[in-house]
Amino acid sequence: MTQETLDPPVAEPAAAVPHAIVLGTPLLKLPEDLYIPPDALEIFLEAFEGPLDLLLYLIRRQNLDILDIPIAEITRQYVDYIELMSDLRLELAAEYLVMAAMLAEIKSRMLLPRPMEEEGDEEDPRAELVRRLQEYERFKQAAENLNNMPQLGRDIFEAMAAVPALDIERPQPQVELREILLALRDVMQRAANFTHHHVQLEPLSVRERMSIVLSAVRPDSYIDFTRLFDVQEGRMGVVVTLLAILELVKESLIELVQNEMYGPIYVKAAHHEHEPTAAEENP
Amino acid sequence: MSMNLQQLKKILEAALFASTQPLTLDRLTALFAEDEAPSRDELRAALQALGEECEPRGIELKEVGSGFRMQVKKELGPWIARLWEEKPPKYSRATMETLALIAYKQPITRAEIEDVRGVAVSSHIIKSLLEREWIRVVGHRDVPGKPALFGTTRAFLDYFNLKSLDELPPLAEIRSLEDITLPPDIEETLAKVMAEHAGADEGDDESSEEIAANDEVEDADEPASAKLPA
Amino acid sequence: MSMNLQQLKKILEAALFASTQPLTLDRLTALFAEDEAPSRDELRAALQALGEECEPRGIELKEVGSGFRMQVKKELGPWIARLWEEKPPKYSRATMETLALIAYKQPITRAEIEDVRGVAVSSHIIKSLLEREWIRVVGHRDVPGKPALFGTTRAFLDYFNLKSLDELPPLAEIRSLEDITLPPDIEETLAKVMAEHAGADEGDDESSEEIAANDEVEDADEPASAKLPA
Repeated sequence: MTQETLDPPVAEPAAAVPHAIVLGTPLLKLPEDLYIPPDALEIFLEAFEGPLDLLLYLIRRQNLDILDIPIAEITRQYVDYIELMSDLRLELAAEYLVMAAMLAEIKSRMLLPRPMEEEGDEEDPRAELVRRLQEYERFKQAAENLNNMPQLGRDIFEAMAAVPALDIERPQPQVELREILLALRDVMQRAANFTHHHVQLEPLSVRERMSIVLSAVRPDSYIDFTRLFDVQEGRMGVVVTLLAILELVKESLIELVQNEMYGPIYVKAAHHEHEPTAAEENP
Repeated sequence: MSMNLQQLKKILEAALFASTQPLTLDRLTALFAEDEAPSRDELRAALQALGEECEPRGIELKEVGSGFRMQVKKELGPWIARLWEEKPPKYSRATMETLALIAYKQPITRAEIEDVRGVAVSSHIIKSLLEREWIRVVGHRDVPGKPALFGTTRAFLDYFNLKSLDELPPLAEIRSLEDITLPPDIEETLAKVMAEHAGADEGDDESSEEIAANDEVEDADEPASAKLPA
Repeated sequence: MSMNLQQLKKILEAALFASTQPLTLDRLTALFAEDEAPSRDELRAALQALGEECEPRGIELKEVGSGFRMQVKKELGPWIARLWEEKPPKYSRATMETLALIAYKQPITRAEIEDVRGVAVSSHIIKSLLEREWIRVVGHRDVPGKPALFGTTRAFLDYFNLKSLDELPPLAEIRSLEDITLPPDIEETLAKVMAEHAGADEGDDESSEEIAANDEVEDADEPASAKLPA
C-alpha cells in the first residue's frame, strides 16, 4: 500500500481506507500506511505542529476511536516515523522522542497482565495520552476559530478622515535622532533573525539621491538626463547621482531612453497610466 | 448647559474619524468645555443615535476593547482590500495556537503553553506577539525561575473586533476524537507531497491548492508550521 | 451590469474613509470588478450624492488636488483639537521603525517596510508621518497596484539638524550586519553596478520582481505577506 492512504479521504472515500472499527479491532492495515517518499518526509512533518498533532492525525486518519487506541499499532507507526527521521538525519525535535517514549511506556504497561475486576480503579494507561490529545485538540480548534474571526486589516478597516489645518496648534511628538537609530537597530536585529535573507543597503547618499531623482522625473514626459546632475557638487556628487540613477533603473523605477548612438539620453518615471506622481505628495 | 443632540453627534463623529485610535467615553467627554459637557447618558444616547445612522452607510460605529471606533463594514472588505496591493497577513498555526492558549487560559506561562501544544514555543512567536502588542507580561509565577505570565491586551481585542474576552467563541467541549475532522490544510499538503514525490499512481489529483508551507507567514524558527485553513 | 446607487455609495464611502490618501476617480473605479464597474458619470453622481448626505454630519467630502477625500469639518476644529491637547503624543516603536526604514532604504513601499519589519504597518503610521511632512511620496513602483514609494523630506533633515542623510551613521555602525554593502570605495561599486546592469535599459516587471525578492528580508517560511493594510 502506498500513496492512497495519504490522499484526502474525500478523494477516495470508499477505496482507500476501510473505516470500520469493531470494538478495538481496526479493520485496516496499519503499518504499510506509513510509506512516505523519503524526500517528502520533511515537508510532510512540517505540516504538523508537533507530536500531538501528528498523533491526532494518525488516529483520525484511520478513524480510530481515541478511547480505544490500538496503542501497539500506533506506537509502531509513530516509531517508524521517528526511525525514518533519524535515517534521514532530520533534526529530530526532542518532543517527538519524548512522545515515542511515552507511547512505549503505555504499550509496555498494557502488555502487563492485569488482575481482573478488582483493579477497576486503575487508570487505563492511555488515559493521560487521551487527555492530552483532547486538550490539544480544543485549542487547535480555538486557534482556527480565532483565525476566522474578523481581523483588522483583513476583514474590517479603520475609518479615518483628514483633519484640516486647525487654529489650535497640534503638538507633535518630539523625537531624538538617537531613537530613530535605536529603532533601526532593533528592526535590523529582528530582520537578521530570519536567516535566509539579508538587508542590502546602499550608502545613504545614494538612497537619498534616489528619492530626489525620482521626484524630479515624471511618468508622462521625458527630461534630459544631464538635468539630473549638478556639476557644482563636484565629482563625488555626480557619482552619487549616477549611482542613484543606476539603482533606480535596476529597480525599474525609471526608464532611460537614447534614440541614437551618442544622442541625448532622456529619463522618465516608469510608465503607469493614472496618477501623476507629483500630485500624490502630501494631501 | 449642554448642547443639542445634533451638534453633539457632529462633534463625536468628527472626533471618531479624526482619531487614529478608539476613543473611550472619558476621552470623548474631554472634547467638551466644562459648561457644555454632555452627561454620560447624553453621550451614550448620541453614540447610539450615531451608530444607528450608520446603518445604510459603508461604515459602522463599533465598541472594541479600547473604546469606540469608526470602521468599514465587514461586508465591504472585498472592495476595500483592492485599495492595497498587499495581501492581508496570515498567521501560522503555531502563532494562532499560542495566541489562543494565551487568550483562553490567561494568565499562562510559556511552559504551560508548551505543555498543551506538546511542542516548544519558539521565542520568535512570543516576541512577535509582544511586538504586535497582542500579549503582555501580566506577572510572574511564583515558582523557581519566576516564569513570565502572559495575558492578552486591549490591542488584541481591537484587532479581533472584540469588546471583551467574553465575546470570544466559547472554547469547545472536550470531544471524542471521532468528531474531529482533519484540517484541510494537512490533507492538501499531503496530497501535494504525494503528487510531487510519488510519481505516477492512481488518480490523486486532489492537490488543489498551493502547498500550505509556501503561504506561511513568520515564525521562521518554528520547525513545524502550517497555515490555518482560512 | 453595474450595481445600484446605494451599494455604490457604500463602497465609495468605505474606501474614502479607509484610504490614507485622497483617491482619484481612476483609483475608485479600480475598486470594482470589471463587470460591476460604474461609469464615470455614475461615479460622479454617487460622489455627489455622498457629498450632499454629509451635510448634517461632522465630516465632508472634498475634492483636493490629488483626488477625493473625507475630512473633518473645519467648524468642528475647536473640539477636535482637544483630542491632542492633553498629552503631547509619542510615536510608537512601530512608527519609529517605519521612519528609520524609510530614511535608510528610501525609496521604499509600505509592503517592503512590512517585509523587513515582519509586521504590518498600519495606515495611520504612514498618515502621521506624511502629515508631519517627514516623509513624502516620491513615486510609484510600476507593479500592479502602483504602490507609493516613500522618501524623507527636507523637513525631516531640518528637524534633526542634518544637512544630508549622509550625516546619519552608516548602518554598520549601528549594528554590524553580514553581507552589508557599504563599499570602501564608491568607484568600485560604480564599476560593479555598471557591469551588473549593463543590460538593464528598459526596466520591466520581471526584473523589478527579482530585485524585490532579493531585497526582501524574511524567511522563506514567511513569504511577502505579513502585510496589513489597516
